[in-house]
Amino acid sequence: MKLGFTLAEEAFRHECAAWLEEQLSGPFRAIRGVTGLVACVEQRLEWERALGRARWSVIGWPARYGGRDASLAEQVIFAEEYARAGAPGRMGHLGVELAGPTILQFGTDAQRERFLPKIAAGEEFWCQGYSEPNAGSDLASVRTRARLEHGPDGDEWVIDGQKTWTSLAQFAQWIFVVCRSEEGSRGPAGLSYLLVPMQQKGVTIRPIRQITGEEEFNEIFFDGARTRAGYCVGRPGDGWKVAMGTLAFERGVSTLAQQMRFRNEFDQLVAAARANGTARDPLIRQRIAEAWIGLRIMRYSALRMLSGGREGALPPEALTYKIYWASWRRRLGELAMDVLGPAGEIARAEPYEFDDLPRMFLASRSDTIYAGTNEIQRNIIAERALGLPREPRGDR
Amino acid sequence: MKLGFTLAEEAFRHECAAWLEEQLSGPFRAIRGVTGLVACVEQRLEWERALGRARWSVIGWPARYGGRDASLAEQVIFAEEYARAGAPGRMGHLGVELAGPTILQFGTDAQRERFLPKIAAGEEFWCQGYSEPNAGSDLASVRTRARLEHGPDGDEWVIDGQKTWTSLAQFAQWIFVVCRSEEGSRGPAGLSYLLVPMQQKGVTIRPIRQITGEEEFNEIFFDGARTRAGYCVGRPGDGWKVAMGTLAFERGVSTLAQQMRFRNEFDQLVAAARANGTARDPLIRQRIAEAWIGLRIMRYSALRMLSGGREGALPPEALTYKIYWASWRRRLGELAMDVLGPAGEIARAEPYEFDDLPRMFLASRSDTIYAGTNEIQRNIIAERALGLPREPRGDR
Amino acid sequence: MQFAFTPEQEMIREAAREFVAGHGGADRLRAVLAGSRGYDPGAWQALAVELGWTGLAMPESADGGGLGAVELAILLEETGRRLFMSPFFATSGLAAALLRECAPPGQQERWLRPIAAGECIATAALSDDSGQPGAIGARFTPDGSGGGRLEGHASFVLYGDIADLVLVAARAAGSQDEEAITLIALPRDTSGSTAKRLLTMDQTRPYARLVFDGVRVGAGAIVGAIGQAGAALARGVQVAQVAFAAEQLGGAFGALEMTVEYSRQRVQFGRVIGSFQAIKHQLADLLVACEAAKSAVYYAACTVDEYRAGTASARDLAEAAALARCCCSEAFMQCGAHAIQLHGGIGFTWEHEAQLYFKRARSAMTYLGAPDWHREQIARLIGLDDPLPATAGGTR
Amino acid sequence: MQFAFTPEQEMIREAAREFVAGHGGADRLRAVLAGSRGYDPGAWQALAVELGWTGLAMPESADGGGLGAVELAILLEETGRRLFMSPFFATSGLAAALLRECAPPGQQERWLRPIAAGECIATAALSDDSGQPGAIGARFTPDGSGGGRLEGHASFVLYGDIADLVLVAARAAGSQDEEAITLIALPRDTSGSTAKRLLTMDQTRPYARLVFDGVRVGAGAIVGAIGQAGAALARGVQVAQVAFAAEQLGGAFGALEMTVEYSRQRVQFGRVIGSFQAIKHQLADLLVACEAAKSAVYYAACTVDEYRAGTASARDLAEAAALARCCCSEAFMQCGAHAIQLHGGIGFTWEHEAQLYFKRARSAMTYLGAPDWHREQIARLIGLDDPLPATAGGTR
Repeated sequence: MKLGFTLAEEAFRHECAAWLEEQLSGPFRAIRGVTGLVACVEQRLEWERALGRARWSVIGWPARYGGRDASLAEQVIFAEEYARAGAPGRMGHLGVELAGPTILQFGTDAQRERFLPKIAAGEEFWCQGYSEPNAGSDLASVRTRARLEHGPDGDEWVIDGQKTWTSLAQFAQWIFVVCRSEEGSRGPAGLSYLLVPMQQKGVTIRPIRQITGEEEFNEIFFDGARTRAGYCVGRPGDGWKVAMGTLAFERGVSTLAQQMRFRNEFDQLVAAARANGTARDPLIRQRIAEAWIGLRIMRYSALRMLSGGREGALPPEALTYKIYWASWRRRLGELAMDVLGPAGEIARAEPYEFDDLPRMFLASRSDTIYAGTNEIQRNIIAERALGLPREPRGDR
Repeated sequence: MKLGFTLAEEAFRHECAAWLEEQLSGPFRAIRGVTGLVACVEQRLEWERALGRARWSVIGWPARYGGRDASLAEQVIFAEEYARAGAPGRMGHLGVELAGPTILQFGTDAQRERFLPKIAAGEEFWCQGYSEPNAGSDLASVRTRARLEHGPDGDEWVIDGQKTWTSLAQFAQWIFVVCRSEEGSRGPAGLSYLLVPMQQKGVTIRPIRQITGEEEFNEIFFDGARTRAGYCVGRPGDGWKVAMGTLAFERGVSTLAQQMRFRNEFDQLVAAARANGTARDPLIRQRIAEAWIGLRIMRYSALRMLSGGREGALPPEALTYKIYWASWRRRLGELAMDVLGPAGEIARAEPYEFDDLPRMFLASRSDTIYAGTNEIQRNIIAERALGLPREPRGDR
Repeated sequence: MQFAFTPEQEMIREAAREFVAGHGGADRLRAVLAGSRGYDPGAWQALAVELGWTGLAMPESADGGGLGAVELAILLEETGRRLFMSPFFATSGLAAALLRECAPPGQQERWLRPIAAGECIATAALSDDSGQPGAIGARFTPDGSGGGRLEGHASFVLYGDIADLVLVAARAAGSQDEEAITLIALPRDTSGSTAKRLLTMDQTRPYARLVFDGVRVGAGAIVGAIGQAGAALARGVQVAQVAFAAEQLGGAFGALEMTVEYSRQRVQFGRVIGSFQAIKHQLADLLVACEAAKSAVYYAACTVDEYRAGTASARDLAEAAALARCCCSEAFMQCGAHAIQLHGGIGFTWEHEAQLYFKRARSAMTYLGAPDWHREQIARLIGLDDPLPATAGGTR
Repeated sequence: MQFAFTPEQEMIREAAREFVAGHGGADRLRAVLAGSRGYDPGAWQALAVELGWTGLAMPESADGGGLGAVELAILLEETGRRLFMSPFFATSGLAAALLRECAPPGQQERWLRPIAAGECIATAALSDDSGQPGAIGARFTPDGSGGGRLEGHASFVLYGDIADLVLVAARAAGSQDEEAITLIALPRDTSGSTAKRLLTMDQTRPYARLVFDGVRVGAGAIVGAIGQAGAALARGVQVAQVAFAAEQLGGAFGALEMTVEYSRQRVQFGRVIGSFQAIKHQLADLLVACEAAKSAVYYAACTVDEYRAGTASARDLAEAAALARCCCSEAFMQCGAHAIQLHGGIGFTWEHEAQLYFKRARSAMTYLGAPDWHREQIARLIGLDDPLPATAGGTR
């Protein structure tokens, strides 16, 4: 157990920093510091391609798929420097962090060759088809159906149903979809994990307006949408196992990038508190210190997760990570509003547009819901980490 | 809805205050302000008898059983004046507040004539036989058995089993016991509510030492203990209904007396905070204000409960009362320790004796457990007040 | 002493509930939100003129119904329960309360009569851009004629852009005397006064910002006497706090009821989510907070009536108001937050009422003082800053 | 960068766990509690001499094992886990840390060597009767000989009555200079120094109160230089905070594990109570707190090692220590409190370990600074009080 870096690693840090500085003070200076999820889209898609060309997009992946086989330390360093440089939020994160690792772990060689290089190159973007209106927390209840049909170019999956809470769908070429592929099956059995092209007649996107007034999420309707028989990850019927595997990737190196975003929000909050004098209020001071503690804990716990082996069941520090950050950010939002006072409730501009901190306050309310509500997280922790009895389903 | 009192009620207040002052500056001055549960027992038993002689013991009861048929307002007034005068904690409270009202509501005329006047007069004291080692939260699981036997003086109940968490048992002549009287019955069915004399060969008392170092609670062992067939309250097998009825009495006028004790603890805490300067600490100030709010809320809610009708199901303000006060007092204990700082952790004397506030901190940890844990209270609130589905038992 | 609603009060509640069901509800709310007024003139006409609610709790000298603060609280609880948008609180809860405290009898009827008749929408302008209680941004300079000149600004003025009458609190220009406050009754379209609707996070309770640019104030617009309004204004605001707390209380119950209802319908894992103990217990805790808040509101409303009748002190009023605001702000915020959390993703969408309750809870929490501020008032009222008695012993 | 335990560190943990299982546990603990020493000399001999734990993390210059703060933290976590009673923290966590920071190399070995050899029980006397960090009750007056005179008192001195060596922090008598602190190494039975064991709420971590009545201090007993210990002492205490946090961490896990185990066994309502979601979720939240605390402790321990190696700054150390204490104090307190709550009545009895964990958690929480105090340190470290940059814009 040690924290420091070797000389070689420090040299790597220098290399990252130099490249990022060159790009972000040069061709990409317009998007330095951009955090909004759907802001400056075109330039950020171009940025993804630039990352790909210079092999900085997925440095932990094997070189043959566009990565650098980077060590953990190198990945940590890159994430830190990426954030330090004020590089923009990754438009490609669903491919880079979820679809890619899933295909890498569960896919066939053919799938890897087909999909991974395009993700690494920033040429294809992804979105996620898990939740449905009646299968939010309860993923095993998905009803979106898939059936194999003979087609002129070989067998194809035909998909009907509806997914929801799909972010970045409007920019994605592909979606990974958990479908019920065995008719009459129930629960986790009989599901398949399919890779489906978005640009086709059978796929319709409808944006969802949310509490912040923004339209980040979407509903996706599948009406006879098609994909090749070979674009099923894992065997047909093994979709549950593959989907659960994806959850583990959410506890990966990307957490470091997420923390850097949180750090930015924290710094804004401190600046506001110092500017309006609330930083001298003993009650606010305690809460700011507590927020800082949480920020550091997330970093330490992420380093623990990343340093531990990836085999087998997730260790407790990984199982507790999601509820920790989600609850932390929700509290940060409340603290931000208390720092700003009533003035924070005044919008910046029509239509319903807020400064970063109030918007974060509103946006943070979804953190404890998506990717497993706090309630689901506590079930998971109690059952998997503490070995307590499982919560019974009502329908079995 | 009005808060004030009439002139007649104010006159009644004067009468109460005068009598209490006369007694507590005269014959009972030695026990003025005594709060410890097992302190000055002999004098406090005498005090109970004095209350009875002057008909101040159970003023809300019918006059024929030793009460005064007092109105709600009069009961509120007496409780306030009792506390204001620094009158000691009631040794007879289990008879006055639980056994008596239960017999009054569910008992036969013969039982009322036999037991109520002696409770009112302070001549017989009671304790409670509900919990068992394996039936704490789950009262319906009691195993203590009772069977009817023919005896020389008529039929008698013969009781075998064990009760626990019985306070004041060492001073009681009677215990009310929930027993399984129908062999092979399970759950709430087949229980009976028996009145059993303590001074007999078949009853053994063993004190339990608790977190504070005190011995307030006891285990009670029944080994062929006997009581008359006629000392069953309600019909044999209806014990569950009677026992649940008792719970309602815990939300009665006695809550006002309890609040006066809490007020005393709060005042001690404020005095300590002002003496050691923590009353100037903004964090402590917030928490003291919050404690004061809770104290007032308990008073307001108690007045609501008492002003509402007693018929039918308990209204929400009554269902939420127990968890409110228990949680409040637990927080008060923590606040007291934070006000005292490390100095509060030093004991006053051997063996393990603390000042009032640290002792309260320790004692308060049982408040959220006895008489229905916070968890049980939340179940009750969710199911009875909000109409949510019942928690399933595992054994049915 | 009867702390329960009278049959007449229950009837008022029933009638209010019926009115809100007819004129409020999700669809009507959407329609009002889509418009620019911030209320439905037809519904306001029905409320103020046909039902006479603006006159109900007014003194008979102003042609009011002569009922009290309890009845007003009932009406506001019911409008708050469904987020009914109208200037009812601004007019009858706030402006009328200030006039009754600050204007001498004989003078006040002039303003109260049109309010009681439902012909005047009124409000009050009390704070500057910080929105903090007591931070006044308007300055008044007497000109020797009995009137004077008004400069500066006021923000967070409820319905300040459409009100017929705005009560403006102004400090003496250049004076250090915190109490030298003048209250000015400014009619709509007074020359030099401009009002602009603010775009706010919570869109259900519209604020305006008022700018006073050399506004000429005639002697007849001075409420009470120049520079003498400080103490009376403070009491008037306390009366208004109680009314506002009642509106918050309704919001808390409304959010809770909606969430309970949803948890009884929504199925996940084959069970209604309201059958999961984690959900049940959260809802139970919310009910505990709501019932505490209800006790606080109606006790405070009784205290207002007693204060006006001369049987409660100004200190009683100050404490009851601060206490009600603390309890209601927190209960509403908790219920609003849980409404989103327990509805899951759907509660986070723009179309759903859950996020409306949440945002309303937030803006209401900071209006006229956040809970920290009210707790600090209580800390002073209960004597934490009083000098120690000379005889007090030192620390242990 | 490898933030995982090495195989050697895992072996140390295994060995420690085995030792504690053999020499600790409930029965041994009871036996030690029944005695007057506060530790088991046989077990101490085994720990200090046979296993050499007191030397393990000592520098090789003091004949120590040369291991670091991580290894020491592992040992303390494991002793803390079962409330193992011994002067191990006082000696190796506290006194050794102070000596290493305050005494120059060459001087420190004199004291460290006997500690490393297991021949010297050592401790530190840092605060007065308030127990607050930095509140020093001992005064030192130099006499020109290189030594001087010690007066005053110190309290909350762990094992202060049986220690062979007490490091006493003393302020310059009559000086206002807060930093003019002298650290004195006072051997047992020094004339004029008396120690009395305090009777404390938590009986598992014995404190003594020391009185210095004209104690003659020779030049050889001065650690470092007279009046110069302030900054080094502060750093030494920070190193000790990390070790102490590790012991708290063990206590938190110990209480949690015991409670999880009980909840798997205890049946109520026909189900093990660990199957109730309300219980599961409480336990899950405790694990979240424990894992956060674990991240904090081992990051801080690594920081101590880096600080000693010159690759982390004094600021890094200060922050890591405060952070670890905040997290561990709160995790332990939560686990201790829930241990009682979830064990129900039995956890409240004197015989049960639950209340021992609870009391230990409380006394540990306030030792060397309660969480509020540590958070205030963090508030300063992260710059809340730094002057605003001149270019900073105003409020909005």
